[in-house]
Amino acid sequence: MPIETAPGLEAGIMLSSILFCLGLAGLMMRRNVIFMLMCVEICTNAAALMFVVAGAHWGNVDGQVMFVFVVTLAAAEVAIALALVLQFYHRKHTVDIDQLNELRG
Amino acid sequence: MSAQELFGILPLLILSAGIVILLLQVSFWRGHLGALATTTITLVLAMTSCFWVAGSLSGATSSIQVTGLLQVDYTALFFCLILLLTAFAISIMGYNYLRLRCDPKGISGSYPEEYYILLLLAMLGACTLIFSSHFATFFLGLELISLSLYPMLGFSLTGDLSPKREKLQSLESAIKYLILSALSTALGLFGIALIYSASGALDFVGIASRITELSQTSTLFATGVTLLLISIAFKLSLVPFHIWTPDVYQGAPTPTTALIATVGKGAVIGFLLRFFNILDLYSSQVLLDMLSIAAIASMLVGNLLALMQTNIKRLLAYSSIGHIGYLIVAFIIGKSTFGTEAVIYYLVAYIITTLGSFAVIGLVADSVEEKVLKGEYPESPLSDVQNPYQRAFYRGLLWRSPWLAGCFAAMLLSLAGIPLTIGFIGKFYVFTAGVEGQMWVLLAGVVIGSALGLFYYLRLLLTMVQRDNVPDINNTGAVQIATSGQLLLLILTTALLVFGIFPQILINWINAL
Amino acid sequence: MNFVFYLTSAIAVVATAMVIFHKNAVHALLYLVTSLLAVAVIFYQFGAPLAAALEVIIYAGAIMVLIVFVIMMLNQGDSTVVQEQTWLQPRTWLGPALLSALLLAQLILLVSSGKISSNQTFHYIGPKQIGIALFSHYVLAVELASMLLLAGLVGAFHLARRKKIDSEGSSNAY
Amino acid sequence: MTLLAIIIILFTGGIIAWLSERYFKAGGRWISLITLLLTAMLLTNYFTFIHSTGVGTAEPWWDSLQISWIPRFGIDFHLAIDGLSFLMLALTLAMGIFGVLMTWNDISFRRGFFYFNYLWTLAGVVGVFTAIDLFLFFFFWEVMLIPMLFLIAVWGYEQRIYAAIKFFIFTQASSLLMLIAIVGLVYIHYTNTGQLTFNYNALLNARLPPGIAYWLMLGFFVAFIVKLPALPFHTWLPDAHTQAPTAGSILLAAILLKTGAYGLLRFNLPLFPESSIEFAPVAMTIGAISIIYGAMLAFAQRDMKRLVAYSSVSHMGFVLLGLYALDTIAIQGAVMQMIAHGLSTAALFALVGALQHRLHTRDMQQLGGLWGRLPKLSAIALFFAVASLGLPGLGNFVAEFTVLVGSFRTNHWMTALAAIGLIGAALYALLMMQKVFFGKLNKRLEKPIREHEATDLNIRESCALLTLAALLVFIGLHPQPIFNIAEQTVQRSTTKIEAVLNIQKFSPEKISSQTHPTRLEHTSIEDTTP
Amino acid sequence: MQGLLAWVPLLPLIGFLILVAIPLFHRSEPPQKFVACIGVGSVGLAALLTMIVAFTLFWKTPSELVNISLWQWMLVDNLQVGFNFHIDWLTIVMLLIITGVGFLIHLYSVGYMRDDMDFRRYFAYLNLFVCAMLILVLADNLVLLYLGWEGVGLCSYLLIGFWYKEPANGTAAQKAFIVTRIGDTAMAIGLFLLFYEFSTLNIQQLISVIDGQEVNTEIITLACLLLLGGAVGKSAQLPLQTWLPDAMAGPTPVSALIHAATMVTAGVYLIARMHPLYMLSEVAMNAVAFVGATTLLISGFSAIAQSDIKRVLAYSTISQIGYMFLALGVGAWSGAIFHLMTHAFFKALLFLSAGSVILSLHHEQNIFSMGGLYRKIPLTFICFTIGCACLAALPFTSGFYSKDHILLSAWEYHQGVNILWLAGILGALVTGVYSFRLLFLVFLGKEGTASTHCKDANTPVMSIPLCILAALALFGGLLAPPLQAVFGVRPDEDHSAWIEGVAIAMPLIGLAIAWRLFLHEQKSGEQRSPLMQFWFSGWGFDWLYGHLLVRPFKYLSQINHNDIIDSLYKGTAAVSRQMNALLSASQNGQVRWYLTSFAVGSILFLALLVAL
Repeated sequence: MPIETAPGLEAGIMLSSILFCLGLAGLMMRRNVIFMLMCVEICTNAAALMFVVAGAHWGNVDGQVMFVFVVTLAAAEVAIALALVLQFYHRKHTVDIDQLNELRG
Repeated sequence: MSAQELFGILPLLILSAGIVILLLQVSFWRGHLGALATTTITLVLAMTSCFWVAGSLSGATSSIQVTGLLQVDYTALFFCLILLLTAFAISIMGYNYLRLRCDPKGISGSYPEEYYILLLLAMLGACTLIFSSHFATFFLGLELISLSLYPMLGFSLTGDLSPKREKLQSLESAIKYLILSALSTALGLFGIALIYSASGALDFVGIASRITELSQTSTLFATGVTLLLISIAFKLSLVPFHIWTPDVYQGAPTPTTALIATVGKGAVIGFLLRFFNILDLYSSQVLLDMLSIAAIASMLVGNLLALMQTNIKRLLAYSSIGHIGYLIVAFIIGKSTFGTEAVIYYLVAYIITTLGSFAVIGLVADSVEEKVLKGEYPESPLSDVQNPYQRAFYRGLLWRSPWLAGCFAAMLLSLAGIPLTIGFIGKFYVFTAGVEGQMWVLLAGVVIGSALGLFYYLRLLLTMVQRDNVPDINNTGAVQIATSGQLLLLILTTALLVFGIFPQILINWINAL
Repeated sequence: MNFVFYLTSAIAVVATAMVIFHKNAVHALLYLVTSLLAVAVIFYQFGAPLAAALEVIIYAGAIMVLIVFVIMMLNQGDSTVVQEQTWLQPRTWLGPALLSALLLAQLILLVSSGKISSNQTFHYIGPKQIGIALFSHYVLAVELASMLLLAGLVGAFHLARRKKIDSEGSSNAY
Repeated sequence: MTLLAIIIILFTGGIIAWLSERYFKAGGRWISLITLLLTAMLLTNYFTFIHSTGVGTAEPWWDSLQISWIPRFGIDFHLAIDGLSFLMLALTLAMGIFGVLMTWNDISFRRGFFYFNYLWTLAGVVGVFTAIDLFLFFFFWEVMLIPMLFLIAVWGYEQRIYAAIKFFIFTQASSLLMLIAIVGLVYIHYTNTGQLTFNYNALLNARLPPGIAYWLMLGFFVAFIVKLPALPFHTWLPDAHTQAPTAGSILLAAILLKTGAYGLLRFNLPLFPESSIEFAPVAMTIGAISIIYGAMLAFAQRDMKRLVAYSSVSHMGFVLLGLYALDTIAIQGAVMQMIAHGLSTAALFALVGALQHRLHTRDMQQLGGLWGRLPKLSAIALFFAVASLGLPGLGNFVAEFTVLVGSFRTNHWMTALAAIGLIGAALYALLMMQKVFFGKLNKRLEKPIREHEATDLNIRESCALLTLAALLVFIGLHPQPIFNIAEQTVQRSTTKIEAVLNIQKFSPEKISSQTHPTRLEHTSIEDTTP
Repeated sequence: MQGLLAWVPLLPLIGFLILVAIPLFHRSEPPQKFVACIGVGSVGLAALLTMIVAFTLFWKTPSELVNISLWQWMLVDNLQVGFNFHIDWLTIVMLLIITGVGFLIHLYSVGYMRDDMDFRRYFAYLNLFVCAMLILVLADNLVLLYLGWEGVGLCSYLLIGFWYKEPANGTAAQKAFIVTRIGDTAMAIGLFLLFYEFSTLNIQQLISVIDGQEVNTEIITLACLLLLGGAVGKSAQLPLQTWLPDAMAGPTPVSALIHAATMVTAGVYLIARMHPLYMLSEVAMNAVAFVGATTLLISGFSAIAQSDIKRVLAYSTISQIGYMFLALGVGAWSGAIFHLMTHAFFKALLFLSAGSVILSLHHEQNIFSMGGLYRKIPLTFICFTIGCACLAALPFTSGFYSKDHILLSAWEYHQGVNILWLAGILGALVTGVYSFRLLFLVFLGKEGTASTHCKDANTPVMSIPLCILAALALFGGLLAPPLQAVFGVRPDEDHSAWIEGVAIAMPLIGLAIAWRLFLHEQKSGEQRSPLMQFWFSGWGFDWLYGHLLVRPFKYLSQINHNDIIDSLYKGTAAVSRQMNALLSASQNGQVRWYLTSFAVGSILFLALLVAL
């Protein structure tokens, strides 16, 4: 059933782009690993947002199905990421990503 | 879903079954060798099933569509087979690695068995990726690889016996890969979403049916494909998205490094071939230009970075950047007489050689680790000569362990593209493809890259024949690697030479696709 | 209706901006939840109630809570605010912000330059349709998603074990 | 089959030599010697062909062997022999034997592996000289490098690794260009005829668009002149020669450099006649400059081996000059120069090696006045020094003279320039004699010479060297057999080129200054001298 | 009968081979007697053979002279070179001089070199030289001639540097070889030009081709000049004369044989041999004549200023060959050869006598430390006097006849007083001065520092050749060679008597000047007037060449001895290393930096999309 009054697909894409870029900016500027994880979630969420918007635009289920998978991924990824963060904190006693620089050159 | 469809994805089913069985087995009875056995049996069965499936494909049904998400055809099965073989080799390398890191008799144990579960999961992801004909399966397959790789990268973290330095490096590589890969996934998803926005379809055939009107009207689609390509370039570590490669390769457990360098890239290449073919992206000059620039940059930057590198794992990481650059050169001409063939051949060459060289490094490091555990060797290397990951350690290896060094030399020569090895035929294919496509700039890049590459491959090679300042890790100076490892190296070297001298064998297989 | 969309969009953007600039992790997380809730509202507006629900339940509910849990576990409360302050100097964020702005500009340019579609109508897609799709056409994908979760499970289980981490130095002195 | 047998025997001989060292200390060198003698005996099978050189017969090959190898690309394992190949094979095997004899006791480290590499290099070279499938040619071209690399890198002198890598990168990078050119050539032939083949005989008839042909020709050319070596790609040679062990230097100088010249004659000229004609003035200039520049650098060296190495640059310049004169006499001269230079320079390197082995230095500042102590060695060195400066009556003179006579017909000024190189040769050869053998005995040498009493050449070395000397005298006084054997191959190149020239001659606008002034049209000197 | 002539060069070659091969079979040095037998015997046999053949041929007509074909040397395309000998009277005269004088000098050497360690090596070289020289004159084509030509050059090099322990000798030897090689190279280019033009290098064919057709004079001129280049190199004429004085570093008999009697006259032989070619080009003829005239004056004056007995003789040799070139240049072919022959006799005599002096004075060569030796070594004195008389062309000596012939030809050439003739006359005066200066300073006057230790070193084996040569020098003027068949007969012209008178007077005036200036002068060589110093240094040619050619070349090659082209590649390597360092710095291990690079990469890719 069509929804006549919704804003355009473009608006959705714009919003999603803005959110994605914000996430990217945060990823680049934060040194705290946990913040970085949050920023990754922002980025993922931005992509997921676009799937839903596009799905609504085309009127097929694929968009929301992809959303489901993206959320699944986000959950699994965060689980592993947090496990690694815990290990990181316990070994280095910091969450500063810049401390992870033994491998270089 | 019909029975034929189910039969088509038999390799995937077998892998899934293997995963479940292994899970159950581990929860009841932990045992390293047992896990290895289950894994190898699963892999062998999956390989066999590839042949069955291939046998059922014929004439009219040269490909099977499985619920619109997967598509099984000869090329995909060939890739699948290659990757499963690789996984087999990696499981052997992994066994030798874990044997020395995870104390089986430890009080709580450090559970090496998970490694095999993750390996099988990664293989499931890789095979899915290759079979995928839909963005959902593409995405899930890709992420399945990544998600299994994160813990595998950080695996020595939990090994009771792993040296502390190794643990920290392993952790670092896992976190770095995770953050960067997550971003790349997000970007790729963003790209897929854009493609979906533009086309309204997620399956490749559906997109392809709309492609003519799309490419004329919408930059949305092009943007989406570009973003997706960036994500793929990241996985392939093409310049400028290569920057994670050396750190992750160096820090990871060597079998995982081999996995990420071979399966991680091979599956993506397999997918890319299908993706470009179905969507006919070869007609898009912009994309080809992008790929060309990335390829040239990869060949130059990768080889330049490797030039003065003394850590062998990093060196191979850099060299793999260059090699993917060469591969992309062949890839760019795409659907021509030699294009696809060249890509597949080069990929096989790359996989065999990379696997072999990482196997050597890993096995040598393992043999040192064994001595450390026995207390015969300093725990933390005092100098480069004592560090098995440093070039200096390989001084005079040919005199100390001639067979091992011979295998490694063959690998290096293959990487350098010298005749008698498969790497040469691969490079020859690249040249043929390049000439066919008349891509002289790219070929110039290949030549310059190869010339640069020669320098560091040769330096490493000649380090092995050096006569003085040879490290002495025990009285005879020989490096004694595990028997299974020896066998693995022997097989890989034989394949490398046989396919190098009689390439027609492999060409026939590829052309039978 | 459009007004609601723009309002919630603005909330989402502002809240997200707060996330990346805020010093306190817990506060930032709350802003993130706010942002996610705003996105859920948008989903609802676009006729995707299931997505909206999942966004709230899984994203805001489960994943964020997981992060909160870890923040608490690491004791990342007020104590680190000062540290975050020093880390987040204009010098640090200016470059990334500019780069992101550039990327955004490019994306907007590219998205707006092409005509998307003449059709500006949206469709309501309910949970039922999605459920049917998931368990018919997408059943293999769902199975794969389960494998994905399995991988996450095995990985997290393996990595998060903290055995001997604290008592290191006893048996293997590295 | 004989050709295949030769290659296989060399390969297996290498492996046996390697393995035997474990059980029998001196096994490697004896097995090498026996292997080489065996192959030399096999080569004598072809003696019957020497006298039956009917010029212009349809089948130019004396013998050939064709086995399908990679059908996907139309690549065959295709060996064949003709006069030129025969000469080169004979040179290769002779120098191989010479090298073994001269360095009988030099090697002490991993002797078996040394001879393995030695024989494999030779096998590769034999392959290069007999392969007439372009892919196979390239294959052997590369295969011969690896063992050579090891020879330099393992048994070389102080800077061996640097020299080995430099040597390898130069040759390899340039040969990649050749590979591109080969593939390009094959591909054009394929698009023209629909037949995918790397067969030399088939590709001879490929019709190439002029522009592309020029580039392809350059691809081959660069690879070959790097090996030759000619300016500006010669800088690997002094390092490689100097750092290589004596046997390696002998192989490099006597044989490996010849592969470049062989390639030019076998491939460049017949495959790309038009482009070669167009390019000839440039190539001749490169050759002439190489002659002078090499001589000048040889003169400036302190290291005796470097001196000989630079003299090779100079001498091989004559080959380049001669080949690109595109004149029968000059090309014959170039072939002769390959052989004569092989003999004389190999002997010089052997002598420097003998000195280094005895006195542990190659620095000419630390040598001097050796005639009094090592009269035999000095006398033989004098002979070869004189040979290398092109004394008439020895092979090098015949070669240089015919090259210059022939190339003078094509290009007066470059030939005159090249002839100045003869003075340069005298300069460095005599400088070497003066600094090393004449003058007072260097004080630094009094001790080492006294310590090793029997330092002069022994019977084995003397015989090997005197045989070379006799050969040089023989080809200097009676070079006709070699001219006869090579004639057919040379004819085949020149007839193709002359055919092109004739076409050009009849289209008047195409005649430009660089074309070949034939003897028929009596161009006066004003035409060529401004 | 003539076929036997093939053995003439072969005999010395066999001698050479035997002498060289001895160490292969015999550990110690063989006895001197054996070596002398081989060395002298082979040349003696050759001389005997030549004389017999010449004697038998003397009665035959010229047409019966034949070619001897040994074997085909080179046959490529139309380049056809045989190992063939051509025999005519010019050849036979040269053969007689070479083997005859050569034999005498060999014989003398047995005595002269009796105390030398390297007796065998000496005779080996000498035999090889004779062989090469014989091939040179026998060759029927220019390539074979070139073989002999370079062969004698090599032997000259070896013999100049015979006493290798003294570095100066080596330098002199090198100089000799390289300077002559410069000429040889010119000659080689001349050969190429001739072949290019006429498609043959056979001398007789060449001549017949030239006769038969209309030829381009300019090419002939160029070819002649190039050949002249070779000739001036070998014959030490201007501008390549500088090597000969230094060549005196070799043993004195060597100087007699190679640097006076035979090899240095090869240039004369070459031009005489190629005379039909030269006759076609006036420019070339004039060039030859002027080279000769200039050289004879310059070196004549240089000879006056020298203090080394051998250097005086060396400069006089250059001067006398200048006369021969003058003769060639004015077309007096047989005059040139005649002078070549007489010069061979008297110059060999002079050198051998000088050798006796040097040996008697224990290797003292400075004429200012000699003097008054006529009492102590009378035989040498007599021989030397005869030699000087011949050199100065005092009437009725052999030198007089030949030089007179040349001067008359020069007069005739331009029908009157001309610069060439004047140069010849002035040269005759100068010759008189320096030859008698030498005689006076060495044998007359007060005893010098070295004279007191003088001990007559002449043994019979040395005296006999001296006597024979003295006789030849005195009476050789009667043996005018029968060269009409080769050069054609020139009509005799009558000359006014004053011309003859001038020619006779000049040497006498020279004698008087020498008597006046030098008989009682015993000042040491060090203090010279600037003019004398200039002459002493050989007109500064060495200095000039040193600064003009040698030093720049050495400098250039020295600064480039590391090969500037290599720096190109080293530079490439350095740039690669820099790039490596730069890129490696980008791998700094910082995740945020990596993320930034990722973002930048994405921006670049999208920018590409935007741009296209």
